[in-house]
Amino acid sequence: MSTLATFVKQQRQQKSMLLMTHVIYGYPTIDESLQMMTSLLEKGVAILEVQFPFSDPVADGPVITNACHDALENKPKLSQCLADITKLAAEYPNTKVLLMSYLNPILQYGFEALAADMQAGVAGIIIPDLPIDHHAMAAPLVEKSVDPIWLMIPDMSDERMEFVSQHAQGLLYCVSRKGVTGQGSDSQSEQSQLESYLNSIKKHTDVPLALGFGISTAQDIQGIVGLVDVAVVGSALLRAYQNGGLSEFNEKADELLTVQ
Amino acid sequence: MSTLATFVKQQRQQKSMLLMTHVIYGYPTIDESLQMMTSLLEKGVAILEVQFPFSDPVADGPVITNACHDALENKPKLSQCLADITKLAAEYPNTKVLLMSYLNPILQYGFEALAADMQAGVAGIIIPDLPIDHHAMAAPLVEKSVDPIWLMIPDMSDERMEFVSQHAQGLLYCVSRKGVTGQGSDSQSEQSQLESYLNSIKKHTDVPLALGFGISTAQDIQGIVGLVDVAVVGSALLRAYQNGGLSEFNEKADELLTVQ
Amino acid sequence: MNDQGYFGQYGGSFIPEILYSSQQELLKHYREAMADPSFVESVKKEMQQYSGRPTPLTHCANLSAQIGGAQIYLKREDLNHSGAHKMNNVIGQGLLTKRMGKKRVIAETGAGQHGVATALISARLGLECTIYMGAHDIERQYPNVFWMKQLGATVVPVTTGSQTLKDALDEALRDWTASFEDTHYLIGTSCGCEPFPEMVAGFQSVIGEEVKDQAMAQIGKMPDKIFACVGGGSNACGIFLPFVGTDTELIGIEAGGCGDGVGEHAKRFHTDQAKFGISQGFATMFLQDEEGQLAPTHSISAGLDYVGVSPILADLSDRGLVRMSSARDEEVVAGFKQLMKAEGIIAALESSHAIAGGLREAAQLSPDQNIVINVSGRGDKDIFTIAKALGDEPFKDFLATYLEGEK
Amino acid sequence: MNDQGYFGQYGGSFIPEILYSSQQELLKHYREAMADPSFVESVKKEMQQYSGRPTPLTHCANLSAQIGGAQIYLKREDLNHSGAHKMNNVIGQGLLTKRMGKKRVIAETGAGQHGVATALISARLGLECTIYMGAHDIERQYPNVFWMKQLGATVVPVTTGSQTLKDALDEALRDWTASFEDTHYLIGTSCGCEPFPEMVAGFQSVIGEEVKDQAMAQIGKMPDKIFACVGGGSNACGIFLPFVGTDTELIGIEAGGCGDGVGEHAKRFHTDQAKFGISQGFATMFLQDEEGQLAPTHSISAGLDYVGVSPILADLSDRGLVRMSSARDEEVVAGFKQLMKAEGIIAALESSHAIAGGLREAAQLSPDQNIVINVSGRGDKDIFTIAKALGDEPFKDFLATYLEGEK
Ligand SMILES: Cc1ncc(COP(=O)(O)O)c(C=O)c1O
Ligand SMILES: Cc1ncc(COP(=O)(O)O)c(C=O)c1O
Repeated sequence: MSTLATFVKQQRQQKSMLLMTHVIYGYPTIDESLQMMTSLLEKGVAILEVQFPFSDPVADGPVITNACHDALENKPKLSQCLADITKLAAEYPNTKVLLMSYLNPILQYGFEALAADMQAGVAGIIIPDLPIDHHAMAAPLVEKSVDPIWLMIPDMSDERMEFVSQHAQGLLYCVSRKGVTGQGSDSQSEQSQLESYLNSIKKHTDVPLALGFGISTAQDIQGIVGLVDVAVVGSALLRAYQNGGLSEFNEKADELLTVQ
Repeated sequence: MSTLATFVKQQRQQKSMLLMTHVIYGYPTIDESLQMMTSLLEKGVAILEVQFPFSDPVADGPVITNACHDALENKPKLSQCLADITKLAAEYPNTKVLLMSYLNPILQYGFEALAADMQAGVAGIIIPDLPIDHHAMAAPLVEKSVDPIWLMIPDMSDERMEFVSQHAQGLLYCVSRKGVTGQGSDSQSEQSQLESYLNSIKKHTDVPLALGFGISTAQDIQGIVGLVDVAVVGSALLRAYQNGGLSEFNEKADELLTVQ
Repeated sequence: MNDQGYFGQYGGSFIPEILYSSQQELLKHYREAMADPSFVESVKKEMQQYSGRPTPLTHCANLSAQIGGAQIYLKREDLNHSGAHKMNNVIGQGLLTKRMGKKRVIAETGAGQHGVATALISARLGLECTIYMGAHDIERQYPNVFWMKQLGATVVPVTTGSQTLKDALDEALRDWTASFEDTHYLIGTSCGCEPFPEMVAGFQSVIGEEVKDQAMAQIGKMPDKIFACVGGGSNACGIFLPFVGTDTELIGIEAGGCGDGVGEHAKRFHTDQAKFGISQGFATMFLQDEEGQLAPTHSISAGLDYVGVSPILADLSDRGLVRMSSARDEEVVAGFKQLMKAEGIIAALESSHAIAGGLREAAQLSPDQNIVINVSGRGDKDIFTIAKALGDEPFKDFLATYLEGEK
Repeated sequence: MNDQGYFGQYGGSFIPEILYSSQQELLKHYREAMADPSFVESVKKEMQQYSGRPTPLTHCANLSAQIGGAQIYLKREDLNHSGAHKMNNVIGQGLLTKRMGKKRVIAETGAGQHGVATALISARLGLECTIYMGAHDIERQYPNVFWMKQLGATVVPVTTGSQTLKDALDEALRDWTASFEDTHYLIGTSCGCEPFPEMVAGFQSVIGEEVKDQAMAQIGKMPDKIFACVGGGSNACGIFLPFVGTDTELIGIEAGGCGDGVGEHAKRFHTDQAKFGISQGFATMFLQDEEGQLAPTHSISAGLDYVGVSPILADLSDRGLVRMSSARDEEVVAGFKQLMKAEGIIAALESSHAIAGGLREAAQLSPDQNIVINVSGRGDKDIFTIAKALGDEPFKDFLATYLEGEK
C-alpha cells in the first residue's frame, strides 16, 4: 500500500472524516498563498492540495479559474512551487501535501523530472485532464512512489470503474456531481444516488476515497461521514479568503475542521 | 410656313443673328422669374424660352437642374405658367415665346389641353426627352399650329436627319456638341466640324436653325453669325442672375444683344 | 414585346436625341450577342464560375410548419457573389460592354447594392467604373460606398433634387450623353429605355429557369405561387418571366412603407398617387403629383425606394399575369425575423417584403401546395437599419468604442 | 489515424473524466452516421440546398497576368451560406446532433464566424444554442454577436483569462461537462479531442473533393500547389486532405502578425515559441512559455488568432506532406487589396493570408502551372478592421452620424 493510503487509513482510525483543503500557489501572491498553506498546516488538515496554476484550467469553475489567472500574473514557476511545498511538507509531517495541475505545465516540466522533485515531500498528484487511458504517462511518478490520483465520476460504466481501480493507488478522487468545481450541491434527495455510486466504487477497490465538488460547509461534510474517507473542499475556502482575507479563511477552515 | 418660321425669317432680314434666351418659370420665385422674362421682352429678344421645371430634367446640366428643383419648391402649375406667358406674349408681340419642359408634366397635362392652351400665345415647344420617333404624340400641337421644336445633333445619320427634317417646322434646335446644357465650348478648331454639321442639316431642310449648348458670350454668338438663325443662350443668363441678381442678368442680356 | 421596346403601353425609348445612336448601337450589339452561342456561354460560365450559380432552392420545413399552410421554398439569390441577384445582371452587361469594345461603365445606385456589384464586375473585367449615388444615400449607406471605392470605382455624390436613386439615374444619363462613345450605361434594374428592361430581365431570368429545374427535382411539380419583391423589378422579372402564362401564380410585393401618404411608401400599383408617366427614358407607372412631378418615396429597404417600376411588370399586371401587392415596414421586419429564427437565413430587407407577402398567403394554402419566395439578397448589409429598428444598445456601444479607438 | 484519435504524436483525447462517456457516445454515433449512406446523403443535401454547394473554382486572369507566374484559381468558400467554410462543418455536426437526439449545442467562437454559423444551423434545425465568446472578442466583433442574438442564440461573454478564443473554448468545455446529456459541443475547427479533428476535417473535405472535380473540368489536370490559411486548421484540412500524397504541393499559411515577438503573431510552426503540448483536449503544437502556460497571440484576422493548431496539420507538417509558411499583417492587407482590385473579390482577412502566400509563390512558377488558393470566407465582415487599417475618414463620419441619429 502507498504511503498516502496508509496515512489516510491510519488517520481514519481517529477521525470520522479527513479534510482535504485547496490553495492556489501564487494567489493572490506567492507569499500569501504560502501563508494560507501554513495556516492550514498549523490547523492540522489531513491533506493539503496545492494547485499550480495553468492558463487554461478547463476542469475548474469561475472562482478558481479567475484566481489561477491572477496567480499567473506573479509568474509562478513549477520548480519553485515544488521546492516551497516540499519544504512545508517536511515541516508538517502530519499532513500530506498533494500537487494539482493540468497536463501541459507538467508535460513541459517532464514527468521524470517531476517525479524526482516530488519524491521527497509531495505524496500525490491530481491532473484533471489526464484521463485514465493515458495512465502510462504517469508511470515515472508511480515508479518514484508518487501517487497519481485518478478520478471517479457518477454514471461511470462498471468496466471503466474497474479500469480506474486497477491503477488506483493512494487515493481516489470521487466527483460527486456533474460539472466543474465550486457550484454548490443540489437537493438532498441525491443522497441515496450518491451512496449507491460510492458503493459501486467500493466494490472495485479498497483504496481510500475522497469526495469532491460542491462541498463547502461543515454540514456538507457531516452529511458524508461514513461514506468516504476524505472530504475535499476547494473553492469554499478560496471564496472565504476573497470575502474576508486570511481571518475569514481561517474561520472557514476552523468550521470545516469541526467535523472530526 | 409656320408663324414661328415666318417670324424668324422676317427678323433675320434686319439682324444677322437672333437671340433666344432662357428663363425657368418659378425660379427663384414665380414673380422674380416673370420679372426676368419681362426684362428680356423689354430688351426685345427675338425668342424667349420658358422652361417649366420638372423634377427629373435629364437633359439639363447642374446649374439648370438645381434651379429647377428650387423652382419646384414654389409648386409651379403648368396651367398658370401657360396663362402667365400667354399674357406676356400678348404684351410683347415682337418676341416669340416658347415653352420648354419634359415629357411627363406635359403628358399629365395632356397634349390636347396643352395645344389648346398654347395656341393663343406660345409659338412652340421643346421637349428634350421626346424623340422624333414619337412625333405622333405631338400631333395635337401641330394641329393647333404650335410648333414642336425637334433637336438635331452632330454625328446624326443622314437618314435620321432626313426623318427629323420631315417633321421640322418653326425652328430646329441644333445641339452643338455632346453633353448637357451649360458646359462651355471646346477648342476653336471644332469650328469647321460645326460648319459641316450645319451644312448637312441645311441640305435636308430650310426650316430656321437655332444653335444651342455652350453659348455664353457675345463673342460665342459672333462666332456663329452666318451659320444659323438663332443663338440659344441657356445657363449663362441663369448664372449671371445667380452671381449678381437682376442687374447682372440684365447686363448679360445687353451683352448678348450687342450682336444684331 | 414589339419592335420599339414596348410592353403593352409601357416601355419604349424616351431619351434625349444625343443618346439615340448609342442606344441603337447597344440594341444591335445586344441582339447579336444573344444570338451568339459563345456569348451566351460566356455569361453562363461567369455566372457559374464567378458568382457560384446555380443558387439553391431551400425548403423551409420549420417555417412551413409554423405558418401551417403551403410548403415554403426559398430561391437563394442571397448566395450570389456580392450577396444579391444584382450580380446576374452586371455579369451579362459587363461582358456585353467588353464585347462592344467599351472601356468604361457608369451606373446609378440607391442602396449601393448595384453599385457594389458593378464595381466588382468592373474590377473583374478591367473596366473603368463610375457610380452615381444620391448624396443622401451615400450618407445612409456608406459601407457600400466604402467597398465601391476600395474596388477602384469613382463614386460621384449626386446633390440635385431629392439626392436619391432617381436623381442618381438622371445624373448617370447625363454622364452617358457626354461619354457614350467609350462608355456603357449599366442600368441596375429592368427599367430605362429599350433594350434595358428586356436585357436586365433577360439576364435575371436565369433565376426562374433554375427554379423550374429545381422545382421538378425537389418538389416534383411546379410551385403554386412565386413571390418576389419589386423595386425596379429585376429580381421579380427574373424569377417570374419563365413562368408567365403557366399555372403558377406570380405575386410582386412592393414597399408599403410606413403609411399610405405621399412619400410614405413606394407603391406604384393600387394607389392613385401613381399614374402612367414617361420619365427616365421610358413609360411606366410613376409615383407623381398632379403636375407630373415625380414624388418622394419611402421604404425601410433602400433598394425598393424607387419612383418607377419595370414596364414589363406594369404590363404583366395590366394583363392579369402578375398580381401586385405590398407589405408595410413592420410586417417586413416581422417576416425578416421569423425567417431568420426559423431557418437561419438572414434575408435582405428588400427580400423580406417578398417573405412577408409569401407568409401571408402561405397560411391560406394547404400543405400539399408549394410556394417559392425569391430571397433576392442577404441581410448582413442591413445591420445598421435592423439594429436601429430594434434599438440594440450594445451595437451603439460597439460603434462608440470603435470610434474612440480611432481617435 | 490510429484508434485513439492520434495523428502521429498529435491528437488524442485529454479531457476530464466527466466527459468520457459523452465523447465515447459521440464517437460511436459519428462512426455509425458516417457509415450510414442516408446520413451522408442528408449532409450532402443540406450542403447543397441550404448552403449552395458546390462553391465555384474561379480562374483569375487579371491577377495571374499581374503576377506573371502560375495561373491562379480561387476556391470560393466565401460563397457558402454565412460567408465562410464554417458552414460545412456546422451542417455536418448539426445533423449529427439531431441524429443523436440532443436538443442543444454549444460552441466557442473567436471572430464570431463559427458562432454565427452555429446560430444559423441551430435555427435551421431547431436546436437551442449557446455561444461562448471572449469578452474582448465580443467588444471587437459585435456585429457577429448581434446576428447570433438575433438568431436566438445565447451569447455568453467569457471574462476569464485572456478573454479570447482559447478561454471561450475552455468555457464551452466547462459547459459541456455539466450539460453533455442533452448537449453537443459543436467545435468550430479541426481541434479538440477525438473525434473532432477527424470529424471537422471530414465535413470540410468536401472542399478538396470539389476542387479535384473542378480542376479536371476547368484545367484538365490537378493543380501544382494549393494554399490555405491556418487558424485551427479546418479550411486547410478540408482542401488539403483529398490531395495528401498526390503530386499537388500543399501549403498552409499562418498568421505572421506584426512581428516575431511573443504575442505578436499566431505561428505554431517555425518558431521556438511553439512546442508540443497538451491542452484543450488534445496534443498539438501550442504557443506557450517555458512553464507551459499558453501564450497570447495576435493577428489582423481574428479567425487565425488561435494558440493551437489541428493535430492533423501538425502531423502532416512533421511528415513533410504539408509545408507550413506564414504571412504578416501588411502583406495580408496588400494581398487582400490586390485580389479585390484585380478580380472584384473581397476575401476575408483570414483567407487573405492564403492569398498573400499564394501570390508570393505564384510569381516563381510558369504560366502553364496552376495554383488554387482557398478563399475560406468573404471580407465584408472585416469592414471595421479594413477601414481602420486604411484610415478611411468617411467611414468614421458615417458611424458618428449614425450614432447622432440614434440619440
Ligand atoms: C437585395 C435586393 N433586392 C431587391 C432589390 C430591388 O431591385 P429589383 O426590383 O430590381 O430586383 C434590390 C435593389 O437594390 C436589392 O438590393
Ligand atoms: C473566413 C475564415 N477563414 C479561416 C478561419 C480559420 O479557421 P480554420 O483554420 O479552422 O479554417 C476562420 C475562423 O474563424 C474564418 O472565419
